[in-house]
Amino acid sequence: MTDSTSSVSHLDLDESKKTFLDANELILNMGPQHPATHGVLRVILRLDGEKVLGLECVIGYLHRGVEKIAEHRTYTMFNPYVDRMDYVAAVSNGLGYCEAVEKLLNIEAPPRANYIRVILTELNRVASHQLWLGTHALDIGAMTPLFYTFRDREEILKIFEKYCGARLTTHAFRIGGCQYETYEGFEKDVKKFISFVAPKIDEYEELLTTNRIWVERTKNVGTISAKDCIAYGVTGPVLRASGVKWDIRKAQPYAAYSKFDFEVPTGQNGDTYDRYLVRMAEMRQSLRIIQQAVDGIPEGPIMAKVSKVMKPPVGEIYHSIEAPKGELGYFIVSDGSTQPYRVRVRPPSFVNLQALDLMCRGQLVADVIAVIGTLDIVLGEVDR
Amino acid sequence: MPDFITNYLDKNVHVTPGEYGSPFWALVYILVVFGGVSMAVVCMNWLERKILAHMQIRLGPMRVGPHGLLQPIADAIKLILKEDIIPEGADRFVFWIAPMIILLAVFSVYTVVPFGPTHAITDMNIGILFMLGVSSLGVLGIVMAGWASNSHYPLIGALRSSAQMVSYEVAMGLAVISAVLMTSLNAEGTGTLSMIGIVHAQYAQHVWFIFKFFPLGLIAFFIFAVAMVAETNRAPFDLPEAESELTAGFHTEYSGLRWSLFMLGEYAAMIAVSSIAITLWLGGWMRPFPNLLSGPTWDLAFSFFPALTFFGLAGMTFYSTMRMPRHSFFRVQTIGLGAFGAVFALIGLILLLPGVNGRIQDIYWFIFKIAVFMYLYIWYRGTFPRYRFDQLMKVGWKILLPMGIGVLMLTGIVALRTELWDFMHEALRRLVHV
Amino acid sequence: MEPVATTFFFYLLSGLAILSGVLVITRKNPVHSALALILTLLCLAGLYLMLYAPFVAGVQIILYVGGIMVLFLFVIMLVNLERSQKEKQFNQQWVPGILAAVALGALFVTIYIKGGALFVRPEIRFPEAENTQQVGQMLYSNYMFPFEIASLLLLVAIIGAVVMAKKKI
Amino acid sequence: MAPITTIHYLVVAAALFVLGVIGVLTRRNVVIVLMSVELILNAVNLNLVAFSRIWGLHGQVFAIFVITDAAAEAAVGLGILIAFFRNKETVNVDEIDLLKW
Repeated sequence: MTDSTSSVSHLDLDESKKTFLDANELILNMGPQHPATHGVLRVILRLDGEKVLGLECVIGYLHRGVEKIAEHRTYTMFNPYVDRMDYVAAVSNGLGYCEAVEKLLNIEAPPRANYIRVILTELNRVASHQLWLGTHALDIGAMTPLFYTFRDREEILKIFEKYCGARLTTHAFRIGGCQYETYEGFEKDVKKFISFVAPKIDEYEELLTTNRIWVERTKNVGTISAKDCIAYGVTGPVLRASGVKWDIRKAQPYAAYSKFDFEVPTGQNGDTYDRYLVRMAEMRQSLRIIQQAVDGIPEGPIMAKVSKVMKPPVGEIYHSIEAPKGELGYFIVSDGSTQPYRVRVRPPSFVNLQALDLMCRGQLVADVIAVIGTLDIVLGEVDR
Repeated sequence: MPDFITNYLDKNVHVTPGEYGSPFWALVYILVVFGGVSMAVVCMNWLERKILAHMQIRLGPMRVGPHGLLQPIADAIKLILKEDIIPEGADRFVFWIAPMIILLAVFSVYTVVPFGPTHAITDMNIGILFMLGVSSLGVLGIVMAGWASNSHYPLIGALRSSAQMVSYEVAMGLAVISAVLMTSLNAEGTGTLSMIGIVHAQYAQHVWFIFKFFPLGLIAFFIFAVAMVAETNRAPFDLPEAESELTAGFHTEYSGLRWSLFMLGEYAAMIAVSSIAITLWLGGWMRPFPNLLSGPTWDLAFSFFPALTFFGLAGMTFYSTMRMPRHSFFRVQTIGLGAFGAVFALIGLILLLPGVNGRIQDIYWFIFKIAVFMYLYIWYRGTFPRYRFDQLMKVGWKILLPMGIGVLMLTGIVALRTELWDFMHEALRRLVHV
Repeated sequence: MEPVATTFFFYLLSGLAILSGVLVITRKNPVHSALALILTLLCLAGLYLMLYAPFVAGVQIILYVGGIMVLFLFVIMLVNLERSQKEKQFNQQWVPGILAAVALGALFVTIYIKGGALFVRPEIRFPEAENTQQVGQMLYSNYMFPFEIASLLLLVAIIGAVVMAKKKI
Repeated sequence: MAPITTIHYLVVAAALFVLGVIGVLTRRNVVIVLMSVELILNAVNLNLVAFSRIWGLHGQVFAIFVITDAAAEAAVGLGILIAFFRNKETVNVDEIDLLKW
C-alpha cells in the first residue's frame, strides 16, 4: 500500500502500477452537499477507477468566525458561543472554556460543581458517541443503528433539558462553577439512564461487532499508525485506537476526574474497526464514571466566588480537556480588560481531519466514506 | 359471447392462454398481471416504509390517510407533478429511453411467471432461460442511465452496477441449472426449462427442490437468494445506488416521473426474481405438503387459508380502528380505516365462496410466498451494512461461483449415482478379470 | 399452437431489424449504434422464435444482449471520446467499400432468384416443446467435439482478453 | 399476403449481411466496426436457423456455436481495443496501421 498511495498522477505512475482503468483519471467532487460528508465538508477526490490516489479537503463552508467574535465579547458573554462549535458535544466545549478562564482567573470551581460537570460531560460523551455510531453505521449502509442510537440519545437530552432547559446547545456551565443546582430527582434520572443504556450498548454491539459485513467493511480500512497519529497531532479515540494510551482525563486530570476509577481503552491496529471498538468501550467507561460520580456527589456550593465583571490578569493560558472527539484546547490571551485579547481553539475534529488524506490513499471510494465517519468530525468545530 | 372468448373457458382447457393461442385471454392476463404487479409495487412501497419503520422503532408514514395508507398515492401525485429535469449536456434520447428499457425488461419477465398451472400469460419451452435473459436486459438500462446523465456519480454507479449484475448472473445461472437438472429425474430422463414444467416436476417428485438431495438444493437456493439480492441492487448489495457514497448512483440525475419509473422497475424486478426462486425451489403455486397431506379433508383445510388471511388483515384493521384517537379530527380517518377493514372482510367472504375458492388457491400460495420474500428483502435492508465493491466482487466470484459449480457437479453425481456406481463396478470388474 | 399473424410479425421484425441495422452503421455516437444493434438482436431473437428455435432465441437474448452488448457499452464508456464524434466518420475507401458490399448484395439476390427452387423444401416440423431437449442431445452427441473446442476457445478468449486489457499482469 | 417461406428469411439475412459489410468497410470507429462484425455474424445465424427449418436441427446447433464465437471475438476484440486506446488515445481504424508501437 505504500507505493500505490503516492500522490503522483497516473501518468507518472510506473508502468507496472497502472491498472485497468488508467486510461483516464477521474476527479470527483464529493460535497459540500453530499449525504455522507457530515454537514458541509467538501472532499475533492482524485480517483483511479475506484481507487483513491489522493484527496483534498475544502473546508470553511460553516465558518462563523467564533474566535474573532470572542475578541468583542466579555468572558461571560462568549461562553454560549463555544457551544456552537461542536454542537453534538456542547457540554464539553463549555467545560473546556470555563476551566480555561477559571485557570486564567486563578479560581477553582467547588467540588459539587466539578461532580456535576463530570456527570454532564460524560453523559454528553455518551451522546456524542451514540450520534457518531448512528451516522457512521448509516454511512456504511446499516440503517437501523441510527434510530436505536437516536432513541437512547434522547434520554440524555431529556436530562439536559430538565437540568438547564436546553437540549443541544446547553450552556450548562458558568465560569466558576454551575449556574443551576441539580433538579429534584436528577440523581435518580441519571441512575435510571445508566441502567437503561448499558443493555442498549450491548444491543448496538450485537448488530455490528460480529456482523461479517461490518467487520469486512471496517477492518484494515483507514489504518493509521501511532507514529503518524502523533506526527499529525491526531488525538482522541483515533489516537487510542492506534495503541497510544493518551487520555487527558488521566494524563492531566481536570474537573474531578482524578477521583474516579476508569480505564482508557486502546486498540492495536489503528483501523476503523478498532476505532469503533474503542468508542464502544469508552461509552461503557463513561457510564462507569457517571455511576461513581452520582454515587459520590458531595453537598456544598456550586459556584465559586467570581466578581460580576471579570478582569483576568494580563497573561495567557492554554487549557485542554478530553472532548469526545479528542483534545479540545483553549488558548486565551488576556490584556487585562473585560474582553479576551485573543482566543484560539484547538478543535480535535479539525486536527483529526488532516489525517484523512493519509488514511484514504490507496483505498476505495467507499472507504473514504467510512473513514470520514470514523474520524467523527463535526463541521461546526472544523470551520468554527 | 363470441367464440374467441368462450373457447378458452371450456372445461377441458388446461393450458395457459398463450399456449392455447387465445389473443383475447392473453391480453386479459397481461393486463391483470401488469396491473397487479404495479399495484403490488405500490403496496410494497407502503409496506416497506412501515415495516422498516417498525424495525427501527419509529412509526413511518402516519399523516396521509389512516396509518399513512394513502401515502403511496400522495407520493405518486408528488412525483408526477415534480419538474422533470434533464441535465445540461445529457444525451436526451438515451436519458429518455433508459428507464423505459428497465421497465420493459422487468415487465417482460412476467409473461412466463406461473401464478398457477394455467394462470400464466404463456408457458414457454425456454421459460427459465427467457426469464434470466430478459431480466439481464435491465443492466442495459442502468448503464445507459448512468452514461447519459453526463455526471460522475451516475457513471460510477452504472459501472459498478453493470459489473455487479454481470458477475452475479453467472452464479445465478449455475444455481438455476442445478435446479433444472433436478427436473430431469423422471422416467424419461428429460428435464425441462418451462416454468410450469419445473413446478410439475416438483409435484411429481414429491419434494420441493429446496429439500431435494439435502443439502444440495438448499445450497443452490442460498446461492440464488444471495445473487438475486445483488441482481436487484438491494441492500446489502445496493452499491450502485449507495446513498451515502454515490448520492443515488445511476439515477442521481433523474427526477419526478422518470425517477419513479426506476423505482417501479426495481420493485417489480424484486418480485420477478422472487418468483423465479419460488418456482424453482419452493414449489411454485403449490400449497405446503401437496402429496403428504393430500385428500379432500386437507384440501378443504388448506382452502380456508386465503379467506383466513384476509380475515386476519381485517381483524388487524378493525383493531387499529378501535385504537384510533377518539377526536373529531380523526373521524374521517377512523371511518376510512373501518371501511378498509370491511373491504378486507368482504374479500375474505368472497374467497370463501366455493367457486372462487377453488380457483384462487394457486394464486394465493404463489403470492403468499412472494410476500415472504418481500419481507426478507426489507429485513435485509434493516439489518445489514453495505458491502464494498471489491468485497462484493469477491463474494460473487470467489465464493458463490465455486459453490455454484460444486453444487452443480454434486447434483449431477448424486442424480446419476446408480449409473455411476454401475459404471465403476463394471470397470472394476473388467480390470480384475483382465 | 399456431403462431398468430405470422406475416405481420415477420415484416415488422425484419423491417425493424434492417432499419436498426442501418442505424448501427450510420450513427456518430457509438452508444446510439449499440442501442440500435441491441434492437436488431432482439428482433432477430423474435425471428428465431418464429422459426421454431426458441432455445437459440433464448441464448441470443441472454448471451448477446445481456452479455456481449453490456461489454460493448462498458468499453464504449471507457474509450468514449468527445472528439471522436467530431471527426470524420467514414474512411477514404468508403466508395469502393460500398460498391463491394452492393456487389455482394447483388450476388445474393442473383442466387436467390436463380436458385429459388433450391430453398423450397417441405418444412420439418419439430415439436416445439422438445426443442431444447433435442438441441441439448445434439450438442452432447453429434457435436460433442466442437462443443469441447468451443469451451476451449472461450477459455483462450478469457485469458486473451485479460492479457490484452491488463498490460502488466 | 404470401406465406413466409425460408427465402424471406434469407433475404433479411442477406440485407443484414450487406449492412454489416458496409459498416466494416467504411466506418473508422473500431467499436462500430466490431458491432458491424456482430451484425454479420447475426446474419449468418439467421441463415442457419432459417435453414434448420428445412434441413434439421443442425443449423440451430451451429447458430449456438456462432454465438459462442461471437462472445469470444467481442471479448478479445474489445480487449485489444482497450490496450490500443491506452497507448494511442484513439479509436480510429485507419490510424491502426503501424503493426507495432
